[in-house]
Amino acid sequence: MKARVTVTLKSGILDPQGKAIEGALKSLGVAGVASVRQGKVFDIEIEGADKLRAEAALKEAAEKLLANTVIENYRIEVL
Amino acid sequence: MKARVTVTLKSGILDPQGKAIEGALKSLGVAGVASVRQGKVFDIEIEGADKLRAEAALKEAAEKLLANTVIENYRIEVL
Amino acid sequence: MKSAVAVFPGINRERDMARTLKLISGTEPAMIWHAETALPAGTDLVVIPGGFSYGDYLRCGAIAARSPIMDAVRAHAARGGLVLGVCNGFQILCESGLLPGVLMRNKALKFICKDVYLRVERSDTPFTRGYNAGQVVRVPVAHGEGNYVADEETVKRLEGEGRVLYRYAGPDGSLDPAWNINGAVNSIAGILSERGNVLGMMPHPENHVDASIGSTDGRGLFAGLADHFKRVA
Amino acid sequence: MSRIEPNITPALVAEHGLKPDEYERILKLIGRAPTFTELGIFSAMWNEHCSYKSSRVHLRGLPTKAPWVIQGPGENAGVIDIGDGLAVVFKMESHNHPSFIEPYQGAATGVGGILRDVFTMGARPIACLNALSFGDPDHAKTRHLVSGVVAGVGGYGNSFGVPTVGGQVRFHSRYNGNNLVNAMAVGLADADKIFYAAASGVGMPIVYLGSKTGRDGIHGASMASAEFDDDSEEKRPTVQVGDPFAEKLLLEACLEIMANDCVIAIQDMGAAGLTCSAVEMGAKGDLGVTLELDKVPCRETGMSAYEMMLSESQERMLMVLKPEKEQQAEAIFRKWGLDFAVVGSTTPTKRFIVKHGGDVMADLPIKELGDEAPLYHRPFVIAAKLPVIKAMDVRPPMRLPDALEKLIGTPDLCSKRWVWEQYDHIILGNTVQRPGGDAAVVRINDGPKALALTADVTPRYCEADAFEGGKQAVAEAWRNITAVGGTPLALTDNLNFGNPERPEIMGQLVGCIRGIAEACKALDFPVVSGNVSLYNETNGKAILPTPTIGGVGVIADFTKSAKLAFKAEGEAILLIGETLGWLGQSLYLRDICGREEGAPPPVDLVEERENGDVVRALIADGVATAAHDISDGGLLVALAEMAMASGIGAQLDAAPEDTPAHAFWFGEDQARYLVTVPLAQADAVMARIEGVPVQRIGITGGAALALSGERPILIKALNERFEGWLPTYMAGAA
Ligand SMILES: Nc1ncnc2c1ncn2[C@@H]1O[C@H](COP(=O)(O)OP(=O)(O)O)[C@@H](O)[C@H]1O
Ligand SMILES: [Mg+2]
Repeated sequence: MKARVTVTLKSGILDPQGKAIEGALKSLGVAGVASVRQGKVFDIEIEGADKLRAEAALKEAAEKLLANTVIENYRIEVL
Repeated sequence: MKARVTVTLKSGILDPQGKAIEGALKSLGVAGVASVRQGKVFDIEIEGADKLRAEAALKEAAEKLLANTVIENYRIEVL
Repeated sequence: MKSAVAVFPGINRERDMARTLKLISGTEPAMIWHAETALPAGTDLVVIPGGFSYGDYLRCGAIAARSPIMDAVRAHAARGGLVLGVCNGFQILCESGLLPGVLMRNKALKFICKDVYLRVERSDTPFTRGYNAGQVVRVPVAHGEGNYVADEETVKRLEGEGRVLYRYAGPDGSLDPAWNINGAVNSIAGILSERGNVLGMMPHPENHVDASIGSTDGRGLFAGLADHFKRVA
Repeated sequence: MSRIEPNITPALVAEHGLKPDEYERILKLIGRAPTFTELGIFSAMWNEHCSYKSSRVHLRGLPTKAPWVIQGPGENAGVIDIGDGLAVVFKMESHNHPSFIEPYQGAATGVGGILRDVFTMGARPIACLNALSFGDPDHAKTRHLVSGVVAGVGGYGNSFGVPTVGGQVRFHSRYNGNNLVNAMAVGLADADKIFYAAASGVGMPIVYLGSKTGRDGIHGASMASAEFDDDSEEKRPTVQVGDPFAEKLLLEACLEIMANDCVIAIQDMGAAGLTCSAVEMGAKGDLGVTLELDKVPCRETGMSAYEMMLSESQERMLMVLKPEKEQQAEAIFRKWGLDFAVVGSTTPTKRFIVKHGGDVMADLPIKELGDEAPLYHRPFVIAAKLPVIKAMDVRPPMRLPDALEKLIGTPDLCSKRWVWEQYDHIILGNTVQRPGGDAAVVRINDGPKALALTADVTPRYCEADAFEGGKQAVAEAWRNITAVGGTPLALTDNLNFGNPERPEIMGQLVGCIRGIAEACKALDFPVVSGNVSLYNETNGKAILPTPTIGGVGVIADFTKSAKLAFKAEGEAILLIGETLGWLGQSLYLRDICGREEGAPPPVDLVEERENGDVVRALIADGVATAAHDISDGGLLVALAEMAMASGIGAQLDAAPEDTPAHAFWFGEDQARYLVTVPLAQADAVMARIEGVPVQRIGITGGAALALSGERPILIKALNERFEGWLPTYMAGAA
């Protein structure tokens, strides 16, 4: 089973990366960019076919390792 | 307008970070994880309401900067 | 040797590089701000130093590679001018298309600062003429993303054309994964462009030019370059 | 004041960490109830961190003066004169709580904050150090904290471009719920171009520089603000995120406008950012300050006055500019891509006025905000002295070689290479002695002058006897500088303790400060800056008292500095200082015998000074071929360190008959050094040393440490254990 965990910064948390990329896109002349925030995706291959179990495992993975829940949110999708 | 650009490593390109996370998840006892690959997402706020123009700008952003197309693929979604 | 050091926001080894260039060539390099569009007239060597241009955000070197000054650097290289990129400079050269491949995160996923041994693969280039082929030199590395990766085809070409100039090795020159500090393919530490005038390398020869600070093994690279330009002149 | 702000209730006051009597004090001072914004301002100014209300009366006892001190405590950092028209600017600061919540960002922003303190004064940072204390290695959180903190310290310093050249790493279960991250920065400036915080002149523009303001680090109390409703589903974190890239730009821009003579006064925004910096600039200059918050560059929309005044967003500065230089300064900041905004001006009124959206949100007497902060003479009890443990009463549970091999691989004594290899310690090209020696040695420009830098404290000694422990921390820093040939000049301290409202904790603080003061006086080693971090405890269990000392010394010619590695085979090893075999609180007693007991070794400061002066002279004269001070683990551990650093072993003489061997080799008597000298010179050197105990204890050579009557201890085996523990531990499951 394929799954994706997307980890993004909570709103209000400073995103130095996003800020720098935003500046670069503007100076490259890409039109209309108002703001950029960067996050991570983890494409995870899960064994077995039990969707519920996979979701539980992914939640555990996100909480324990993939996201720092002090400053980040995460979203799980089993594809 | 909100948009998201997702950048992932091309298959075949080694992903040391993904590998390390995979190992860490396994040693944390998260069940069933077969493989992990890490990528990036960019949440971009685009000015204006013209979806086609926004898509063009995002494609330009991805090609010019956000992705290194030697090793990465990208996907654009206007939300 | 008239050299120019490109300075991007976040670059932080430009002073180390300028000091070394002055020490060895006797001439102070010009410091060129990233927003400039031209190099000083008569520039022999362009150096892109180490550091964290744009914080290394997005990908190392990615944003700097798209600065105005890089067009001038590309034009300089197209004319056959010499370009040296060290550490972040190597990453910028790869991102700007002047060198093939990319630098990924170190195998151990940690920043690493320590002395390493490099085997100099050939001595018949301006960047290595200060050394003998097969010579082993000790210089420091200081990077988090120096793991050189390229597709098989590219690596084959680099090797076939003798464009790998520096490799991580043991003190005796032996190649063993244990000495490959960051996991680079074929232990590659530095590569040359197709035309032989652009070198990118991860280690910092500019930090080992003073015996009282540790070692003088890095001198050869700069002394060789100075010698090259003396001959050309 | 029409903007809607919450009503001030006793609960809200308490949430701001203000005690009822402190609130009464506010009412008396301003003659009315404060607004919400004003309450926030008071809470920031009067908290322990800004006001030092529990420690101030005691800190006054620290010696802070010497002919070479340009600026003592009270500014962003201390400043000392090192000759040749140059000054060294340095300070240490803690970021303990943030690093426990979010180790990477907490440690990173700690480094960022201390770097800012140093370059605010006009100095270019040339080195960083860090002293880290973690919980028991077996505790579930420890590995994660070590990994994050070390990555964070490195992540910030490496990117900023300053070498991190020294520090220490300790483990103890008392830090389980409260690790310590103490970061020190050292900068170099022209002695006649130091910049200060005091504003001068009325009607001068106050300029905001650096990154934009967001809701970073606003304390939990601010949750009461009505404006949080739109995303209240997200519990707002109080963690700040560092941007070393922005800080590097800020450094270059600040130094550039200073060089262009644009600056009257400058203050970085650290804890309680805009509030503390603006108040300090005004109060120090005997001026009022008016801020126009509508001009503050914000990262987020809808920020209230309260939030802007309390935000701890990083990489920001406040400056009073020479009005005629405003345009030039702005151009420089724009070039570096940084925000620049005139956000206020100085006034003659001595009032601190904050305006927002046409309303006056705060109007307070500026001097009183700082000067009238509560000052506590908190009750304290000094703990009773612990019994002295007699060496005779400690039965060695194993043979000497086994004990050494075990000790050298313990968390406290093992090599910290895994840590410092993640720090760029060579950038700037001036690191003469890298981490792994006694003090780090950093060349000044092209030399020959250099600095010797170290960070030290032995918390278990402080716990056992605060006064002696405080003395010892200073003495050890002094000793480490001496051991590389440096002349100790001044220090910065970082006093980490538990809850000062408990008399026994207060007793530790008072005792340590007294000990530090006594040692500083005896060693001519004044305190020029520092930081106090209290309330380091969880569930009523405090950390070990940890007064970290950051020492700075100068070496006239760095090519003559000494290293700890044995230089050659066949040299005489001299032990300087008296060895009685003090085992109380030693690592031998703790880690080999399993006893954390007894009085710690006393420090005789007269002896300390005499012994150190002898060693420094031997190094300066080029007689000593290697030098090392003896600290944790005692004589045999120090010898092992010298052997491992060189690959050369030693043949050691038997312990003197009147001292049990294990106490001789592992006792932690203070004020001791090891030096090596060519064999032929040994007698002459010993004859020349007068009035200071010196004995020859062996000869270098071979591949092992050879103790009489014991199996040889192979250097290779020692090295494996020494280098092995930390990487193996960190490779374990997360
Ligand atoms: N966190 C750290 N960062 C950099 N260097 C460190 C750190 N911890 C320890 N070191 C280095 O390791 C060496 C040994 O440290 P330590 O045992 O505390 O020395 P000492 O006993 O001389 O004070 C020193 O050179 C010290 O600077
Ligand atoms: Mg020492």
